[in-house]
Amino acid sequence: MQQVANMPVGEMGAKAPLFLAGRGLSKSYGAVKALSDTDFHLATGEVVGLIGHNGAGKSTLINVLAGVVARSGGIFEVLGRDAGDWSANLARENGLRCVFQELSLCPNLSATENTRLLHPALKGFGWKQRARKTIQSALDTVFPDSGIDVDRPVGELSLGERQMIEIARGFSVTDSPVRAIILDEPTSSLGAEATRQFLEQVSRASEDGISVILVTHRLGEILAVAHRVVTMKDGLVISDQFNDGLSRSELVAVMGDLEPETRERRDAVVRDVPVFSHSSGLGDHDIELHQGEIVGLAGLDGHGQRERLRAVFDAARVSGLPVAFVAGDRVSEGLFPLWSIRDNLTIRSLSALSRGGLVSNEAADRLTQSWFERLKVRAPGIATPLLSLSGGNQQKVLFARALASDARLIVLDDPMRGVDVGTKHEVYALIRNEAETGRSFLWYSTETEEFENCDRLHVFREGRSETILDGERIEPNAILEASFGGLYV
Amino acid sequence: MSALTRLAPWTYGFIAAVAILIIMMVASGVGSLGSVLSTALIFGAISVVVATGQMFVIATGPGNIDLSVPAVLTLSAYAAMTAAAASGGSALVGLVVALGTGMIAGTLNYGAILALRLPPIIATLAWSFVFQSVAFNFGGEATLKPPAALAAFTSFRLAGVQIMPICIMGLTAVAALTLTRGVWGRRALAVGQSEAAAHFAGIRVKRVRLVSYVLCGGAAGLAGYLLAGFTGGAALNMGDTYLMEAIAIVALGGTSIAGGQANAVGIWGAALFFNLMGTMLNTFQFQAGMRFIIMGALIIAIVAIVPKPKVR
Amino acid sequence: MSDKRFRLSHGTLQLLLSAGALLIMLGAIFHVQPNAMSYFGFTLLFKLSMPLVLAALAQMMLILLGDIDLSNGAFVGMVTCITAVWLDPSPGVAVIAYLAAIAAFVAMGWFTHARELPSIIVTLGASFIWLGIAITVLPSPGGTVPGWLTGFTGWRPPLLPMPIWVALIAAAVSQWFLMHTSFGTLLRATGGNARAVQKAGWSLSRLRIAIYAMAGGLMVASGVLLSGIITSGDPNVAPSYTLLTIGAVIVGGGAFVGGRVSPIGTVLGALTLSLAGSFLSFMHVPATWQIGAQGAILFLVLAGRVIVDRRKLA
Amino acid sequence: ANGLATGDTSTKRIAFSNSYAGNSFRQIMIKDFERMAQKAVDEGKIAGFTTVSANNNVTEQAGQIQNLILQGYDAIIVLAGSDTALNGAIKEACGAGITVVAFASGVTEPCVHTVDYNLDSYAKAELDFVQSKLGYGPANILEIRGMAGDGFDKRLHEGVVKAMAEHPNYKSVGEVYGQWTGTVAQKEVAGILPSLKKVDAVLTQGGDGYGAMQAFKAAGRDIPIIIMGNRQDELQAWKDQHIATGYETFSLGATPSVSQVAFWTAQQILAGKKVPDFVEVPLLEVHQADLDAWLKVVPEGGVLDADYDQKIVGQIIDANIAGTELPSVAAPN
Ligand SMILES: Nc1ncnc2c1ncn2[C@@H]1O[C@H](COP(=O)(O)OP(=O)(O)OP(=O)(O)O)[C@@H](O)[C@H]1O
Ligand SMILES: Nc1ncnc2c1ncn2[C@@H]1O[C@H](COP(=O)(O)OP(=O)(O)OP(=O)(O)O)[C@@H](O)[C@H]1O
Ligand SMILES: [Mg+2]
Ligand SMILES: [Mg+2]
Repeated sequence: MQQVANMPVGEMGAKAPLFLAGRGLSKSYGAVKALSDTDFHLATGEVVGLIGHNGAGKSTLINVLAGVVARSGGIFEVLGRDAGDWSANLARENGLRCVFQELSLCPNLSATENTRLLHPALKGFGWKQRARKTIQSALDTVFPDSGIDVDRPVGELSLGERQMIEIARGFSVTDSPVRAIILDEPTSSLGAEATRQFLEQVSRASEDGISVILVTHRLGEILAVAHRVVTMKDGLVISDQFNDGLSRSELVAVMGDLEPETRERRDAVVRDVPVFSHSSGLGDHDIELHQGEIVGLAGLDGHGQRERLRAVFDAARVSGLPVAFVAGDRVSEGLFPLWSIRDNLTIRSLSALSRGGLVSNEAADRLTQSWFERLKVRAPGIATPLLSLSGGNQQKVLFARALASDARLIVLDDPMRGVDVGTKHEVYALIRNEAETGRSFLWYSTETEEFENCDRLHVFREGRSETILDGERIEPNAILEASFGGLYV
Repeated sequence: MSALTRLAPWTYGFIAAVAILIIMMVASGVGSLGSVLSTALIFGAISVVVATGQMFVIATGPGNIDLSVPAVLTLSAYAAMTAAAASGGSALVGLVVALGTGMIAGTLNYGAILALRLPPIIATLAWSFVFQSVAFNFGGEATLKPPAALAAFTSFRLAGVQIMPICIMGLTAVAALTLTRGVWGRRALAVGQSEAAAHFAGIRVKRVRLVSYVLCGGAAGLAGYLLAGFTGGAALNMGDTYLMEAIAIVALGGTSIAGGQANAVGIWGAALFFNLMGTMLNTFQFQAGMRFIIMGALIIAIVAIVPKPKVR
Repeated sequence: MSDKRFRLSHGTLQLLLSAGALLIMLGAIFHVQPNAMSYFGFTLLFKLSMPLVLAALAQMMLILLGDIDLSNGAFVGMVTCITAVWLDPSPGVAVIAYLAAIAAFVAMGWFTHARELPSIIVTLGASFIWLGIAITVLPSPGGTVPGWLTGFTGWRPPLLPMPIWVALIAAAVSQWFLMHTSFGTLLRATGGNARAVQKAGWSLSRLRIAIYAMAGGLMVASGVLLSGIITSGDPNVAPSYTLLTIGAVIVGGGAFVGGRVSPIGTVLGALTLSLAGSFLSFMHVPATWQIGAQGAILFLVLAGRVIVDRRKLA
Repeated sequence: ANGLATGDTSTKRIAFSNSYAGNSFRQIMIKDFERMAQKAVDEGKIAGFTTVSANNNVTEQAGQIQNLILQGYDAIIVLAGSDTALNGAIKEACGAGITVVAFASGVTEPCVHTVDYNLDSYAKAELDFVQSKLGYGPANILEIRGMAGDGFDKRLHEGVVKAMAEHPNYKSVGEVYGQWTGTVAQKEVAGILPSLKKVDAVLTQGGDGYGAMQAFKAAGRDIPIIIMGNRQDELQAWKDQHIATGYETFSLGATPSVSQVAFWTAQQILAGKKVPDFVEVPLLEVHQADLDAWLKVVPEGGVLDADYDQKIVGQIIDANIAGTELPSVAAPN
């Protein structure tokens, strides 16, 4: 049933030489086999889309290919030669670049200085000017008009801007050419326009003979640029298909999920007295949340949605309304790295689980177990350390933390980042169900399709909620027009 | 994996302490064991009180540390002895004043951290200068004698067993329960792992941190009070040895210096180890320089073999 | 673009703050004692800040990594002992001892990294080791230092007093090295996100060894200068350096998060704190309040940060 | 030269550079100085004075001395935090024509006048007393020292070594470092006691006798001869023990008012008196017979003290010049 590509073939169908080939690659973390006996190859100029469930082993495979994680077994060849003890340094010398899932910039350095990390050639007299030129021209190529100040510490930039810098840096060239680039969920915090620019860059690079591995849960991106789609599951490559007219549902099916039918719009929410209402003081629209309502914050990336979201959260907390937050930037704002799934999940509900200031272990276990099962978290058990889960599964636990709490209002900060398609649809359904029970949601997202789940939408422009879209008016074109302002209103 | 690597981090202090006890036993006979241990217990108990307070602060995250502990300890002891004397020798009044002074000091510490946005190491250092000065002006010219009841309590033995360390063990049990099961304890450990994540998990970060500094101050106050009782009064430099030692004890006791993970029981093992190590170095009559070198090497060796929490 | 101008003024503001605190104290001193405003006066006021400046830069290198050095004072004390015992009679032995000391410091840093230990506790342990070595080398204060060294520390260079030259050169060189060379950038990157540096293919161990070696070298220089000034060695001469140097880095706008330090700020911080200690002798603060007043000065100097931070938020 | 010099010092100012103010002994020392200096100002003998304390930080003290130079003081009395580390600063002071008197410290810079106890005789007096009680017979001696690496500690310890050499039957069974602090001494002694079979006498450096006695008591051991310092708690413990068991010992120590000796010495130098480089100050000794009298005048928790006025200091200096016996501090009656 699957079409397996044994021979590497470039876009034009001609035989292209292999850039890299691995056979029997494996990697174990203790008892967990994150990668078991997997073959993988990449031809020059080829764009491979790598997809699979959260925890399928994509990042692990990539880390092994990039030389960042030492493989536990398998053979590894680059340009036909045995790579032996492959390392990050060797990878760099062979022209292999990597953009990792967790951002790999130094927050205290500027984009210019961060560029120096990747390029040993940038040293000696005048290195800074050369570095600035290198990154600036890369940025101008990949993301024209991004307006990013390359001399500002990247820690002061938004997540999306940082991701742009990291992508541009991956494509930047000094003395040695880029031969291949691996991108692990590079678009997870990019807005629509930047994503489009990025995909164009991937195609351009491929035409220049650069090989690309693109890992993403946004299947549309894969369909748009990949020559070949490799699907992983449980540490194994389960399918390897040429992208000659593949469809979204075919990919979903390979992963073992069903594409849900287009769902019906929910019954209109009764809007009497809002559960919570927040005014920015800027004279723009107040954000009102009614019982059972899902309100979205849309707009171009970086136009004040996140700030407003946080302001609402802080204000709701101060007002005493039970409120919970699901962080998209889970590493720095969501998870407690030393703790198990259970401790991470129950931290928001300690008061409810305790008597006389002491937490009941049984109650905590029960609560965790029920959500663990409801969200189908892939882990050996609730005592597993959260960090040993794959990114998407960590995100599910953060969802569970909010849903298991007593919160009447749940604030979602681009929460689907890194979550696989199957899970996403489960979570959408869950959110709608919870809304039916009377909970309200405030939802900021970088993925426009997600707003279809909303009852009402605030579209932001330049830090203000400029437009409100309701019910049927929530559709991509309307959102886009409102985002650019004027045209529609 | 060998059995050794599976031991919990906090057990290493105890193992080291027992090892020293055995060495001491070989060196000076089984008969000496009782008195070696009882000395270590009583002085260890004071270190435990100080270190437990410091642990609460360290647990709330990287950079959190209270350098004012020695000054708070001294100041509280002075305040307590003065108040006890003024109230006609009431040990209880002394206790309340000692705890109160310590907790106020803790509040001031966190207040400066928050209001001036200072790193705790600097804020508490600056306060410690001020507290020291206040203690000087409290009557630095004399050692203030403890009330009789306090002196009696600190050296009281029931059937040969010292009561004060037993009481401190009770406090350790409470601290351990607070960390593992207490709502505040869980929240403090959450704050220690990530302030931002804690904030978004609905935790009142500032309050949690405030409480940890207040607890640390209170613990220093209690230690000053007990030490004054046991050593015959409040003296200006009584707290000096309790700063670096307490930090080392916290770390050796299995608490992560980076925060987010703490162990109250392990502090006992580390405190006993520290006191026994001093005894051992004295007993073997090493040159003064050698004593320091061995002490430093032992501290490093033990933190090095203690397994760390998995995550960086 | 307005952003960019603002960022610059923020960094500068931090520095101006440290410099301002320094100037205010100096102003007060000159008001009380006008004759301090002279070549001779400056020399006396700042002479002892020379070793502190170098020790503070050493501390800064470790804070840059996100580490902290609680053994700074003990190490400098040990260097004064080595100097007082060997530098005069047998300079070769002294140089070997200095190199061994740096090697030991580097070994400590490497060990901390290899075993992923908290530096605060390893350096605390190491401070006892340095002190023990110092006492073994020189059991009580004394020894002699070569004439050229005392001559150097007492030298009266043209234009500016010696301590000012030392501060200027130390600030300029360290600022240039750390903030403007490509290697310095790599070191700052290590402090900011070590994982990223490693993923880019650099050897973390080598970078850390380089940082520790530089810190060790700075502390040796500090100890040698100090023994030249005090004309002897003393194991307990500088325990206060440990906290003073940390203070200097923070007063100078540094932070403990790793990668965020300012060399110029650190030098200014060291000058400020070393002046604060003696400032009080001019102010005739009652003896029992002198220590408390130092705490108050520390608060006042740092309170300016709040204003700067406010502006940053605004 | 005999008697007090009477040169005019009414325009002179004298500063006190103190290395550390963090214990009661030093606090009293500062107050003693300031009281005496204030009196001298009131009587028109000097024009002014100041005290600066470093926080146990030698480089800070060196800096403060340099500032005192800048401020134009005519004399500086120094309680040095280090025997050598202030040499640079002190030399500069001397070079600026300032009279420097170092006291209770072994400053090695030759330009200073030193006012200090004779630590050899300190140690000798301790062992002489032990001998008066135990005879020459074998005895186990425990020595409580001060701080490792400190000059005072080293000099006193050398005195002990010399004195011990004259008592071949005495055996040193242990050394602990008590940091001149009761609580530390108690802890360290308590730590070493279990390994010691028998202790006949404990030599101390002052401030540590009480802690030592507490340690022996807590361990339930017989209390040996513990040479006491001159803190009130040491004397009181001695007295209590005397009442309970007839225990007898002896107290030896520095008085905080040594700052006054240094002050007047400096004033006398300014006034033109020829003062020897080393002025030995008598140690304050308390014998069993005077114990009660002394205890009556010492405040609870305080330190034995006695004012040194200008006249006595003159006599001390003269006795030093003449090499005669120093005028001793009489017990109160
Ligand atoms: N450092 C680690 N320690 C233990 N287990 C790990 C570690 N890193 C990954 N794993 C495990 O390896 C498996 C594969 O993880 P990986 O991160 O490769 O998944 P992924 O396909 O990238 O998922 P996602 O789409 O969620 O990022 C998971 O089961 C994960 O729990
Ligand atoms: N938007 C944010 N992004 C990242 N971290 C934050 C954010 N808001 C708060 N924090 C973190 O949480 C810490 C404390 O803030 P928080 O408002 O939670 O305190 P609090 O104890 O709730 O105060 P209060 O009781 O006054 O509300 C901050 O120091 C910061 O580290
Ligand atoms: Mg992944
Ligand atoms: Mg808040």
